Amino acid sequence: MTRNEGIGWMLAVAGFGAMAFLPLLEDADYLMGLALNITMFTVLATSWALFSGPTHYISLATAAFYGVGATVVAMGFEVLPFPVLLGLAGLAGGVLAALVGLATLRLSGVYFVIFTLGLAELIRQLVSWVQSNIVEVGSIQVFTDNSDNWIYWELLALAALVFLVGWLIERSRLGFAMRIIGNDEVVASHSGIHSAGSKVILFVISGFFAAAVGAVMVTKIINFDPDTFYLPIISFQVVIMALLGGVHRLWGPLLGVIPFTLLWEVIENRFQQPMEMFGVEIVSAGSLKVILLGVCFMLIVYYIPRGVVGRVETLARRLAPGGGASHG
Amino acid sequence: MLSRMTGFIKMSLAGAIVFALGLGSAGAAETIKIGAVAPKTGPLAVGASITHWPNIKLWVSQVNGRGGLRMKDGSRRKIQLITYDDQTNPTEHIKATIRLATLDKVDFIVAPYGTGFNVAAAPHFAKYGYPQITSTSITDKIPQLTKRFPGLFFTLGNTTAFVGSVVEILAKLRDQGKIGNRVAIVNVAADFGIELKKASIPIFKKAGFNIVYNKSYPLGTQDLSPVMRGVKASNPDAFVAWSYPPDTIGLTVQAKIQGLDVKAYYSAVATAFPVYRNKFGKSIEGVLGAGGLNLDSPALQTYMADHKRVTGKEADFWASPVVYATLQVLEQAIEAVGSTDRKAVTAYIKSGTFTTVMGTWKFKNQVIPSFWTVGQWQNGKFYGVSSTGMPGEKPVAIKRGW
Amino acid sequence: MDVLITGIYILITGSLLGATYSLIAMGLALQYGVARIMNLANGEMFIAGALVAFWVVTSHQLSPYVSLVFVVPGAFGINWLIYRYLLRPLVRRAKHRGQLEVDSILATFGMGFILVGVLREVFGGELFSYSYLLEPIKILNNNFALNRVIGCLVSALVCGLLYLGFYKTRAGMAMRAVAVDPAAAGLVAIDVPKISALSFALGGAVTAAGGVVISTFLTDMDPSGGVVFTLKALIVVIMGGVGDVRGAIVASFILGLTETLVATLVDPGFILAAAYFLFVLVLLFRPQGLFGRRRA
Amino acid sequence: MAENALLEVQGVSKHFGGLVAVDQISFTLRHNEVLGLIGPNGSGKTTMINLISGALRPTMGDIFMGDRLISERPARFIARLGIARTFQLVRLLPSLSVLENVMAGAVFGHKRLWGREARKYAARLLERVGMGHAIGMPLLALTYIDQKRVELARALAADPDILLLDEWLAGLNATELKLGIDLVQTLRQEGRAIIVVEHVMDAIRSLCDRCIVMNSGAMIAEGSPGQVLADPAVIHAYLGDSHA
Repeated sequence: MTRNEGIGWMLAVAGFGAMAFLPLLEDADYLMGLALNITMFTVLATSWALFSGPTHYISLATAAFYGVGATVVAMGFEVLPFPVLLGLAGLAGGVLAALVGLATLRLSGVYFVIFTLGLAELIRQLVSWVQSNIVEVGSIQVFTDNSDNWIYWELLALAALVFLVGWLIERSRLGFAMRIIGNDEVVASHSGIHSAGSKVILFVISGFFAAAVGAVMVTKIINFDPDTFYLPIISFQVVIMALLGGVHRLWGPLLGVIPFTLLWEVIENRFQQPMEMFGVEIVSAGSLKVILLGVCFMLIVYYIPRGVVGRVETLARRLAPGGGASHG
Repeated sequence: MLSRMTGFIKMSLAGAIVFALGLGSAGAAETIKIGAVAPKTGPLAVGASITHWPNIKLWVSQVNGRGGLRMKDGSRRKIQLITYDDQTNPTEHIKATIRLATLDKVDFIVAPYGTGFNVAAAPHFAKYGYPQITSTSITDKIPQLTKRFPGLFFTLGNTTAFVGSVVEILAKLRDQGKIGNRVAIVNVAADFGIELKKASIPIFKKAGFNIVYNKSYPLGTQDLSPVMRGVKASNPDAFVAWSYPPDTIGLTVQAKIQGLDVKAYYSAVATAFPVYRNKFGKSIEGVLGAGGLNLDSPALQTYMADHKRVTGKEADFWASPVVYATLQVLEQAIEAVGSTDRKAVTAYIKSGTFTTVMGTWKFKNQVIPSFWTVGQWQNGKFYGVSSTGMPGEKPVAIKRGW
Repeated sequence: MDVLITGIYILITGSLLGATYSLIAMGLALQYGVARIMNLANGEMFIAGALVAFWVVTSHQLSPYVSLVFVVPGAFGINWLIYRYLLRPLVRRAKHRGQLEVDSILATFGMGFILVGVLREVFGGELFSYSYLLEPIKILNNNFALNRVIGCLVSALVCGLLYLGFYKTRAGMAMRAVAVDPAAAGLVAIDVPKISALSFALGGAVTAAGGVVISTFLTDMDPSGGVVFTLKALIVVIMGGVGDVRGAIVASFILGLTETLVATLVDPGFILAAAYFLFVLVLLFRPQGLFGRRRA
Repeated sequence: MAENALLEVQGVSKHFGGLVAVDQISFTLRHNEVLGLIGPNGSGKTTMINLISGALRPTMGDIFMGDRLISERPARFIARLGIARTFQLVRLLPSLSVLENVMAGAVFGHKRLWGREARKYAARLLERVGMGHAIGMPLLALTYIDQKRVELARALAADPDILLLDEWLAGLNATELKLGIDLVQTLRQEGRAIIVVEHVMDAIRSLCDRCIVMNSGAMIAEGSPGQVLADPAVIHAYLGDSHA
C-alpha cells in the first residue's frame, strides 16, 4: 500500500464514520434528508462511473435498474425478508444489465445510448402490463420494518461497498484490462482480453448497485407504482453528476454529486415560490432545474470534459514543480 | 458532555448549510405558515394544475382577504404560503415535505395530490404531527391506512364505491331495457386504473354483465385507435374506461372517429375537467364520468364563480371543490382551536362538524362517508348522478351518438 | 372478410403512423447522417413545433398548418445557429468519430433539457389539446381520423420534396457525398462545413414541421414528452441505415406497421416492446441497417 | 509435411467488397522456424498477418494451429493459444507506463501472470530487448525505435509459441538492425516460430529459413531466401511495382 493509498483509506474511513454518526444527532432531519440524497446519488454515480469511466459508454439505464430493484422488493416484501430481497434485487439488476450488455456492448457507443435511453420506459410499460393483467395490483404499499435511520445506514453501507468494489477492480486484472481497452481495443484483444465480456461484467456491477439502491429506496417511499419509480430523470441526474465530478477517478463522481445536490437545494429554496414579472409568473424551480441540468451538460462538453477532478489535477500538476503525472 | 458536543456539531453543520443555501427567511411574526408540495411539472402536473393548485391559491387569497385566521386571543393571522414542486417524483416529494417541516417550520401542510403521493408522504406527516386531510386520494386501503396513521383523513371516497356506482347505473339502464348486457372495459395500466379495473370485474360479473372486451394500455399511449377499434368490434352496449387525463381525451377522440355507438359511455379521471368539454363541445352530451357535483347548490355556485374570478380558470366538476373543502376544514379547525397546536387541531378535525362547499362534513373514523361517484354531462354541465348519500342526484340520461 | 378488413385497417393505420415517423426520422437522418451530429434534442424540437401549432390554433383560431409558414424558417434559423456556434466547434476539435458522437450526444442532450425548461415556462404545465378535423373518414370499410389522413398526405408531400431535393439537386448531391465521406467530399471542392450546417438546419426544420403535423392529432403535447419521439426517430434511423433517406422512409413504415400490428392483434401494452424488438433484431443481425453498408 | 507444422494456412482468401486482398494462400509454419513474408507494398502481407492473428476473418479457407481450427475464433482466443504480434505502425497504450505496457502481454496472454510475478517478468523482458533503463520513463518520451522494442517486449511477455512481426526491423539504423536480427535469432533458439513481414533484404537473408512472396494477394514464390530472391517472377513483381 502506497502512502497516498494510506491517506485515502484514512480519509474514507473518517468520512464514512462521520456520515454514519449523523442519524444520532437530534433534530437533524433536514441534514439527514440531504445526506440521504447525497449518499444515494453517490452510490448511483460511482457505480455508473465504474462502467462508463473506462469504457466511455454513456449509460442511461440507471432508472431502469433502480426501478427493477424497487419492483423486486415491492413484489416480494410480504413473503421474503428484506436482506434476501436486497440481494435478489441486485441480482435482477445484474441480469438485466447482462442482457442489455450482451445485445449492445459489441457495437458502437451510439447504439448503446439509444438502447438505454428508452429502457426505463420499456420496463415501466412491461411491469405495468403485468400489474394490470397478471397480478392485478395497482400500487403496492411497501410497509417494512426499515426505519429512516436504517435506510440511511443501508445506503451508506452500499456506498462503502461501491468504493471497496471500485478499489478492488482498480487493482484487479479486470481493472487493468479496462485501462488497456480504454487505450486501444485492438491491442486489448490481441493481448488476449475479452473486451466485450469485460465491459459486460462492469455493466453488471453497475446494474447491481443501482438496483440495490432502488430496493432500499422503495422502503422509504413506501408507495410503489412503476410510473414514479422508472423515472428517466434519475438516469440523467446520475450521468450529469458523474461527468461533472469526473469519471477517471474512483472518488470523482462524489465531487459532482455534492455540488450538484447542493445546487438543486439552493434552487429549491430560492426559486420555489413563483415570481411575477410583468404580471406573468416566470421560472419555477422545476423548469429552472431542468434548465440547469441542460446547462451542466453543455458546460461539461465545452469547458470541463474531465470533470472537477480533471480541473483539480491540472491545477495540482501546474502547481507541482516538475509537473509529473499524479497517479492516485 | 457528549450531548453538548453533538449539539455543537449539529448547530454548526446546520448553520453552515443554512448559510450556504441562504435559508432561514425571517417571516413576519403574525403569519401562519402553510406548506404545499405537489407536481408543477412531470406527468401528474396536468391534473394538479387543474384540480389542486388553483384551490390553494383561491383559499389563501380568500382567507387573507378576510384578514387571516382568527386566533384564540382575537387576533388575526394571515397565511404565508410556501409551495414546492415535486416534479411528480416521490423522492423529491419526501425531501420537500421534510424541508417544510424542519427548515421552513410550517404550521400546517396541505395534503399532496394523488393517492400514491399521499401514501408516500403519510409517514412524514405523521412523524411531525401534521394532520393530512387528503382530497385527491381514492383507495380501498383506507381502513388500514387510517389505522396506521391517526392524522390521515379521506374525503373523496373509495374504489369499490366508485366502481359499484358505475355498475349500478348500468344495471339499472339494462333492467329498464335501455341498454343490453354487453360491456367493454379498458383501463390505463397505472395504479388507479388497475385498482378500479380489478375491483370492477367481479362486480360486473355478479351483476350479470357479459364482459366482451377487457384490455389495458400503457400510460402515455398516443394512439388509442387500435384499442377503440377492438372495443367497437366487440359490439358492446356499454363502454367503461378506467382512464387518466390524457387518455380520457384520446379515447373520446377515437370513439368519435370509430363511431362507437353505445348508449352508456363512461370514462374515469378528467371527464369532469372543463378542458374535456372545451375540446369536444356538444358531442359529449350524455358522457358519464368519475365525480360529478350538485351544481344546484348555492354554496357550490358561489365557489365556482370565485374560482373563475380569482384563478382565471374554471374548477373541475369533481375534486376541485373537495380540495377546497379540505382547506375549509383546516381553516375551521384552526379557528376553533384558536392556535397552531397541531395535536389539538387534529383532534378537532376528528370530532368537529364543518360547513364546506361540499355540504356539512363530519369525519367518521377519519373518513367522509358521503361523496360523489358518477357524474354525467348534461347540457354542457357535469352533474352528479350517483353518490353515497349526497343530495341532488340527477337522473341518468341515455347517450345518443356523438 | 373480417380478417381482410382488419388487415386493411392495420395496413392503413400503420402507414399513417409510418408517414409521421418518417418526418421525424428524415430530420434526424439529415442531422446524423450528413452533419454527423447525433442530435438527442430532436424530440424537443419536434414538441416545440407542435406547441407553436397549438398556440396558433388556440389563440388565433387559424389552421395548424398555417404555423408551418413560420415554424419551418424559424426552426431552420435556430438550428443553423445551433450548428454554427455550438456544434461546429465540437466537430472541429473531435479527433475521431467516436469522440464527436459522445460530445454531440451530451451537448444536444443538454440543449434538449434547456428547451424543455423554456417550453415549460412559455407554455406552462397544462393539457395541450385542440380539435382539428376530428371527423371520421371511411376507407375500405374502416374508419380513420381525417386529421391523420391529411397529416399523412402532408408528410408524404414533405418527404417527396426532400427526396427530390436529395437526389435531383446539386445541394442534395453534395449532401449525399458528405454523408458517404466528408473527407473525400472536401477534396472535390464541396464546402463540407457549409453543407453540414445546411443539413443540420434543414433536419431541424423538417423535424419541427413534423411536430406541426402531429399536433393535429396528438392528445397531449407534454413539453417533456419529446424523448419518446427521439427514441423512435433513432430506432428508425439506425434501422434504415445511417445517412440513407430511403432507408429512413422504409424503416418508418416498418415501425409504424409493426406497432399497429402488435397493438391490434396482440396488446396495446406491447407497442414499445415491439419497437425494441425490431431494434434488437437490427442490432443483432444487421447493425449497419437495412440499406447501410457495413463499415470496415 | 503437415506433421511438423505448428501453423497451417489452407487456401485462405480475404475479400473487401470487390477487392481481393488475399487470394487462396496456403503455407505451413514449422516449429523453430523463421518464415519471411515478403512482397511489394499492397501485396496483402499485413492482411495475411491480420488473418492469422484474428483481427480479420478469412472469406474462405482455414487456418489451423496444431489440430485446432483458429480462423473462426476471435483475436483474444488466438492470443491465448500462443500467437502474439507486433503492429506495422506501433500501437502502444499511451496512458499506461512502459512497464504496464509490457505487463499487458503477460497478464492476459498465453502466460497469464499477475501481480509481482507479472511485474518482475515484464521488467526482465524489457531488459532483454534492451529497454531496462526505460521502466520509469513516460511512454511519450521514448523514440520510435524504443517504442518498437517495448511493443516487442509486450508480445514476448505472452510467451508465445508463434510470433508475428510486422515490419518490426523497418527504420532501424545499421547497429540497431544488427541487434534486432540477433534478438530475433535468440527468440528462435528459444523454440519459437516466427513469421516476419520484411522489406529489409539483409534481414531476410540472414534470418529467414524460408520465404513466401506475395503479389496482389497471391503467392508467387516459396523457398529459401536465396531461391526466391533470384526468382524472375519475384524480381518482376518488385521492379514492376517500383516502376509503376
